[in-house]
Amino acid sequence: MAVVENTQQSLGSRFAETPVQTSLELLGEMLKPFRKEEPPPPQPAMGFFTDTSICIGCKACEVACKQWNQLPATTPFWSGTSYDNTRGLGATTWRHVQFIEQIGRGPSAPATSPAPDGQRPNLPLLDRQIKEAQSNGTIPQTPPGTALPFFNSERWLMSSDVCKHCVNAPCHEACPTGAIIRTEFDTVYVQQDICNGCGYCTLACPFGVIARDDEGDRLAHKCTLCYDRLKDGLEPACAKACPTKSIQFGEVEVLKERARARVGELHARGVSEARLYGVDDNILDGGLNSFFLLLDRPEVYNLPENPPRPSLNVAPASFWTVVAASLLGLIGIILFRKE
Amino acid sequence: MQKQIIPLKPIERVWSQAMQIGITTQPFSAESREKAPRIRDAKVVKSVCPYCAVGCGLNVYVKDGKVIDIEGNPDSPINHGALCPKGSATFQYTVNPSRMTQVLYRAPYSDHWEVKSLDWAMEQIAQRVKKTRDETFVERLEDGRTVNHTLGIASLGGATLDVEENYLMKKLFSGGLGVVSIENQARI
Amino acid sequence: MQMPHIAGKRAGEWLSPLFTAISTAPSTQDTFEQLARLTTGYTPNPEQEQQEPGYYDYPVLKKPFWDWEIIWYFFMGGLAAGCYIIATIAALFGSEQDRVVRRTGYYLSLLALLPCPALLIKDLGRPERFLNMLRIYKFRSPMSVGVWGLLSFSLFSGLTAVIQAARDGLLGRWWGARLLASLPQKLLAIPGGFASAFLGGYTGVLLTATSIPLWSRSKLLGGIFITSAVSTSSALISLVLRLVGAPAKTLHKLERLEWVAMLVEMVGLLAFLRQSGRAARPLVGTGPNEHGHTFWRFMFGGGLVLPWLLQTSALLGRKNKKNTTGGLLISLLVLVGGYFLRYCIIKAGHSSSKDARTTLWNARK
Amino acid sequence: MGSNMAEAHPIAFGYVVKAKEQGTKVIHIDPHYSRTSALANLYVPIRAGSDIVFLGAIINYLLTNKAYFEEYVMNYTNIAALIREDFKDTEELDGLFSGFDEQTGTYADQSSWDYQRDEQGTILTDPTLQNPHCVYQIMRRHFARYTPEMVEQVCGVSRDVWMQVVQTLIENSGRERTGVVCYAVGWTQHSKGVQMIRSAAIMQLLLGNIGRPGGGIMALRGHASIQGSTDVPTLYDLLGGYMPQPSALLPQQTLADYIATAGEKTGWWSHFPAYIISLLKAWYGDAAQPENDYGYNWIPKIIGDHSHLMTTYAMLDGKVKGYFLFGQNPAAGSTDARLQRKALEQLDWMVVLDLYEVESASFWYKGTEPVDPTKIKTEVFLLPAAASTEKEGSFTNTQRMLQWRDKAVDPPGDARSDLWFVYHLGKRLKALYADSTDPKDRPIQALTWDYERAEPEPGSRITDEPDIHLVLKEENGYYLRSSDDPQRTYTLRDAPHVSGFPALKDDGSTACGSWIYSGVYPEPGNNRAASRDPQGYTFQNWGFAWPANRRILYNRASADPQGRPWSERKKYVWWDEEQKKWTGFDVPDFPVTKPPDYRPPAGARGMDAIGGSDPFIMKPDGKGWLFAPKGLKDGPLPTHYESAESPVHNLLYHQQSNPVAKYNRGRPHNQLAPVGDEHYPILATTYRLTEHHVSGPMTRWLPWLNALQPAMFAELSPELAAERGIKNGGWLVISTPRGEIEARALVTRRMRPLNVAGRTVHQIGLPFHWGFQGKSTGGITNDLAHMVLEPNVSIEEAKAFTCNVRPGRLHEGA
Repeated sequence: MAVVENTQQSLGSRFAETPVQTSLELLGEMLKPFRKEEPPPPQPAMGFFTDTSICIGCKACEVACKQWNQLPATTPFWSGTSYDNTRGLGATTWRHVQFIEQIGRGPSAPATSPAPDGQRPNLPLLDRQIKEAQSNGTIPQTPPGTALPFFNSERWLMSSDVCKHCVNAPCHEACPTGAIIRTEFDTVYVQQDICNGCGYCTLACPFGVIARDDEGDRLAHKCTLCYDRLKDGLEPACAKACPTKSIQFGEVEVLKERARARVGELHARGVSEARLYGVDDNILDGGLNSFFLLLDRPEVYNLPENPPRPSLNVAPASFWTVVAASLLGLIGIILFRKE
Repeated sequence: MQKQIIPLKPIERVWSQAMQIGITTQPFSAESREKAPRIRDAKVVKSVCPYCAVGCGLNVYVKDGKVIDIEGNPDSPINHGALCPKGSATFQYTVNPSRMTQVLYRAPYSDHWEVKSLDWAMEQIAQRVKKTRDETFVERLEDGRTVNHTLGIASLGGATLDVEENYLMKKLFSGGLGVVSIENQARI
Repeated sequence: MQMPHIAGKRAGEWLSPLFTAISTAPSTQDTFEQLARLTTGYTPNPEQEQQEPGYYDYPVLKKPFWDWEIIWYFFMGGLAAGCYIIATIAALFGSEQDRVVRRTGYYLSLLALLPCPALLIKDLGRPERFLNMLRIYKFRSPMSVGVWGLLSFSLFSGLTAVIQAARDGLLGRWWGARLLASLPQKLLAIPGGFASAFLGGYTGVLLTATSIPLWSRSKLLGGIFITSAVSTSSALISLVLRLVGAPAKTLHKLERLEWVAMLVEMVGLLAFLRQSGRAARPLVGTGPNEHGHTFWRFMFGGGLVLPWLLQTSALLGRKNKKNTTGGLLISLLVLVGGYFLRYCIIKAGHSSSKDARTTLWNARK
Repeated sequence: MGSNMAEAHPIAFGYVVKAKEQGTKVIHIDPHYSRTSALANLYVPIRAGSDIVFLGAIINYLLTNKAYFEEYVMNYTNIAALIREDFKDTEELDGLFSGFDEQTGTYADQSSWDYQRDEQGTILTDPTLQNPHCVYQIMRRHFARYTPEMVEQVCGVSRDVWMQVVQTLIENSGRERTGVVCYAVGWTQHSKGVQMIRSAAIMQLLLGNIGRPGGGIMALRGHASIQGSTDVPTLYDLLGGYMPQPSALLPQQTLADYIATAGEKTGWWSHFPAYIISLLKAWYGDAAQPENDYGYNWIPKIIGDHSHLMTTYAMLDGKVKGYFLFGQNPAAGSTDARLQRKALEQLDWMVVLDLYEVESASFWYKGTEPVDPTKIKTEVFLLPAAASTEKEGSFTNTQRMLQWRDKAVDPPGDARSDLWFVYHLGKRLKALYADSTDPKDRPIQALTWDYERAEPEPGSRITDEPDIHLVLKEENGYYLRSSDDPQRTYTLRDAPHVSGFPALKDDGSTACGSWIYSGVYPEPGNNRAASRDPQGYTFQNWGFAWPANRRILYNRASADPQGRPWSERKKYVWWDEEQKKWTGFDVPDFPVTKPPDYRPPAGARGMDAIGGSDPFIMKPDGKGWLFAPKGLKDGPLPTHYESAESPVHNLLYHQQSNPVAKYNRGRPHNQLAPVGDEHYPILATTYRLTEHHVSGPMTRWLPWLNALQPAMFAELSPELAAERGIKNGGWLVISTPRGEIEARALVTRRMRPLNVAGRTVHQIGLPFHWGFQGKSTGGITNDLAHMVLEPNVSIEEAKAFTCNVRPGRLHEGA
């Protein structure tokens, strides 16, 4: 036994010295990515539901994400654009909270809102309550108030942006190395040991999410939906940290149901501007696994209303290329034929 | 648009099948297969957030004597695992290259810090306290009222001090030394 | 100014305004802006664009980091492809005289191809991982398909050129050389031709299959690139042939091919601009970080319209009389134009990615 | 109101958002539209410092329309009590109450504010509320001038919006519904902060919202253990458990006198002797004996206001030689910070314990303006401190809940816990004083000081860390003598724990460092601060909420006078007729077996004097005080005074500002701008951002947080910006008579000009997180604030002062 080990070691050491061995090792290193592992058994699709109607703009998601993924801070820059100094998602920023000030020019509040200063608001007078009070010393229970609107008419919209984990992810479709995969949770994940930083995914993403870290490892990065945490059934760091559960994590189908119910509830409460993004709008021919409840048009949040799906351009583009090629080929033939 | 030009179904079918090549199967790498949260089998230490007074529960994860992760404690009825940005940054507050690890001393009128040993500093401080107390201690006012205090030493504590630390401070400074001006962020 | 003299009086006269337009910058400002509005059919309206919803004009998309490596790759790749196509056509359909075209074509193709892989690998974030490109084949990803295409084309191009070399006796007389020389070059050339056509065009498809409005709104970029590949290649071949000397007939064929290619390219570009509309502003506009000046001067004007007109007049003007200098000049202009086509498209793509409002506009239902 | 909850307490605000989802109405009344306002059903912009008018008008409305919760108010408050006839209200004295002394500028004689009593000391009442001297009638008169019109004139709030607030409050008052008021330093940092809070307390009493679930008035405290620092405390005027520090200004020369003046005859405070004697025994052990008043006189006596800011003046005058800073940063974090830095220069020596080199440690070579070290004598010891994860200990959160932290890892290098520092400093001092025979050194010799660990902490390289559980045991209290065998005596180490403060005795047989914490460590191995069982409606086994683990104070008020829950959905604590005891979801804050119908006999003492329907047992009369007959330094009822610096004159009285506020007039660096000074026409208020913590020592060294809020900025309205030619994203300079700072300009509609008394008043908002140390530096907002102190608690007025702004930078070309 021991003998065998010795021989093996000596063999190994002997080889290691030869350039042959080292070059072989090098080649092995380069070829390792070619070994493709069996994908784990599929799980229910997981995703985010970001309900911006209860976001308080605390940015806990941004920090929790950086903490868990140990991402470096971006260079401090005071933007002057409300409280948004992060300004966008990037290679080392996978959650980004937006601030949209709609004060004094926001959409007119629901009918139940207070009248503008000066005029008397249409309020039931309190005489009834007062009489009751005088008679039995109690104020009769009123149905959960109708006097105040759900939001005051001055709006400061806040929203935590993140990778959309598209069902048809352009970055995934574009990736030439297979570094970007759909995991067993149907999330879109960049395998850092495969990616070679070609950067094509960053041009494909219609949301400007995925980015190459040119200050760092020069590889493509984006939200992993905490793939490592999911492996142990832990929820992603941002969703866990969110103080108001504006960021909800769970099975996509369940979350979508919740989102539809939520938007209905808000409409019932007079928040007519509430709408869903990425749920039933079939964005990129399949919707998003990480979707949003917005309080205004998507563009207000820098979200493309209906982004074109890059890979669908392959067909027409190729077609016209073929047309052009054959045309010129033909002419060339004709030109060289005729003597 | 390309539909109008090539309406032929078979071509479309072939094309769409071709388009699936390389998309449907997921080429996992070894690393991805072995992915696991770094806190797997790490020691969990129960703590409390050092920032505001809401008192959110923290889980501090320790591996090889090092803090590797700090996040909210899901069991806490206060935060149920959630944290604000400051709380979420507690890791960087404790594990931070800018932190001091040595005693720094600045002599009167000096223009620089000197690194000193902890023991030296403790002895010097004790000496200063005794000297100042002895010089400034008042047992009685002119009119004879007992006060037994010194106004020559003052203390100001932050509100991130533990209850126990506050208690010992008050006991030593007030009960032991007669220091009156023992104050705290709580006044601010 | 010897140009008019070369190109013949008639041409010279009615070309001179264009010359001045190209050579004097400020006065051309309006001309270019007019051209931009004419070709794109879009007149910028800042007020109205400000009314469109947006988020502090922070870019929606990430900025491409593709720069000179890619520009040169696109250019050289185009030449490699074009030369191979022309050489193959000459080989399969051309007369005895056209052998020179085949020979030069295959050699040039290989020469142009050589730097390409290097340029591509250098552009990677992690060059040492370039092999990972071959890990999978993904039909949906022009990048993936392109890599395989480039690979196979290099094979053909290399082999064909080597055979050519063997036949030209450049490899000596030993048995290996003889063996190579005996290989069926024409047979190889057929699939090779298709591979080259692919290489010439996929780069355009590569750009089209992104989210950058300028690149993706119109679907014609692939066609334009392959066309430009042919025009630039014919220019290059004829340039070389003129220097080394070749039969007038052959040159004549090349010139006409070049002329046609340029015509197609012009039409293609105009269609591209019209289809892209607002999205094409960064390419043709004259505003800040719009590249209209370069585009109109060195690409569309100096690199396409001008040589095409010269070619026209040349083809019409001369009867069996060889005009070396004129030909050389035309070829040069075309090559420069071909380079600036890639240059402007890439640079303007950068600007396009930064324009949040147009990106959102491009994504509207 | 007075709180930016979403930004300063995001996790707590999560519950507000949740409640709102379930129909709760959220109203935010604040000068500055913050992230809190964004989520509120109603946001009411108000002029900083005018809150008492807004609330006073509500009180007035409730009283005039009898819209208050009558059954609650009649039984649980002192609304019917008669006040002495010589009491004079602000109505009669134009903004002053009776008993004001011009010389001292204080209410030297508060006797006239007291109740009318019969010869047995029983308080006289008039349940018909007709007697002109009853609290109800006095309040009717006092608040009569607090009208909706005044709200418009003084607060700049339209009466319609104000009316909406009133309606919402009334809708949510009564048996079935409650409302809660949350406040923070937005109220405390005013020259009349205590009275602002009083106004809210009165309003809540009238609405029947105290002592009930979903009710109350919540002080949102800003620091992990700021509550603990107040309880234990490290404050000059308090001993453990809210017993006053003995004072030479009061007849407190002996323990008996002290108890007589500080304790109460009736109500819970009648246990005062047991608590103070147990404290003395905890401190001085066997040296504390009845003969020497248990060492009472060893405790230093105060001779005035020794609060932090007053001490700053003492420093400036060179009276203070040595200074300890335990994780505190006055050089940037205290008001009038420039003055603070000057004060530090006057010290002989200073000890700073912190994780980072904070402003206060580096003031001698750095500052907002150039500093010359060769001119500064102060000797500085800067000791590295342990982080909260590197030591055991407990924090008391804003809900009075103690929560224990376990230790994760050793602190790095020479960093040590503050506990270690204080303990070892004490040991060295005891050694230095060991041989002294000077009587003035007796206390340090007598001080019990043995917290040595039995065995070193396993796995730690620090072998001499004190045993914190012994300290906790001392706070909890322990027996010095066995009750059954008086000969058997104990020391801290071997003594049995007391189970809670009811066990404390005034005979010297028990020791307890902080009576309100008693019960936190009832027996060995049972540290209730470390209990982590999240079960139950009130989480009784998660942490330990003093006193006696009660989660809601005065919770007897959650039942009606007969002891039945006010309503099923507001059920909390009630009288169980079968078992003849109080029961419910929480530890009853009431004698468990005292029936609701118990009526105290005439002349009763102690807790016997508290009736079965008197929930407020800490008060001698068991009633909630609408009118405070004693205990306040600036009047029994809230009265609106303008801030020390105000753009307008007081519209309610000729008395412009709080007459008893501590002004420190004429001190250098503390000049005030005169009322309506056109050089300082703008009103400034300050606040926290979610992304930073106070003056930044705990956040400005963290790149993650700095990236989120990288620079000091000021928020101002587009109107003001246009008026002064300030551009968004540009720079501006803010100036007050105390100093000038520069900041980036954030022009936003969230700040809006208010129409006050017929003229436009601009307000600007300033975060106060920056300084000249750390990874992100910026102007120190506290350089602008002044040092006018609230009379009761000596807290500065940082939330409302006047200033001016101009475009550009402090040093042009900078």
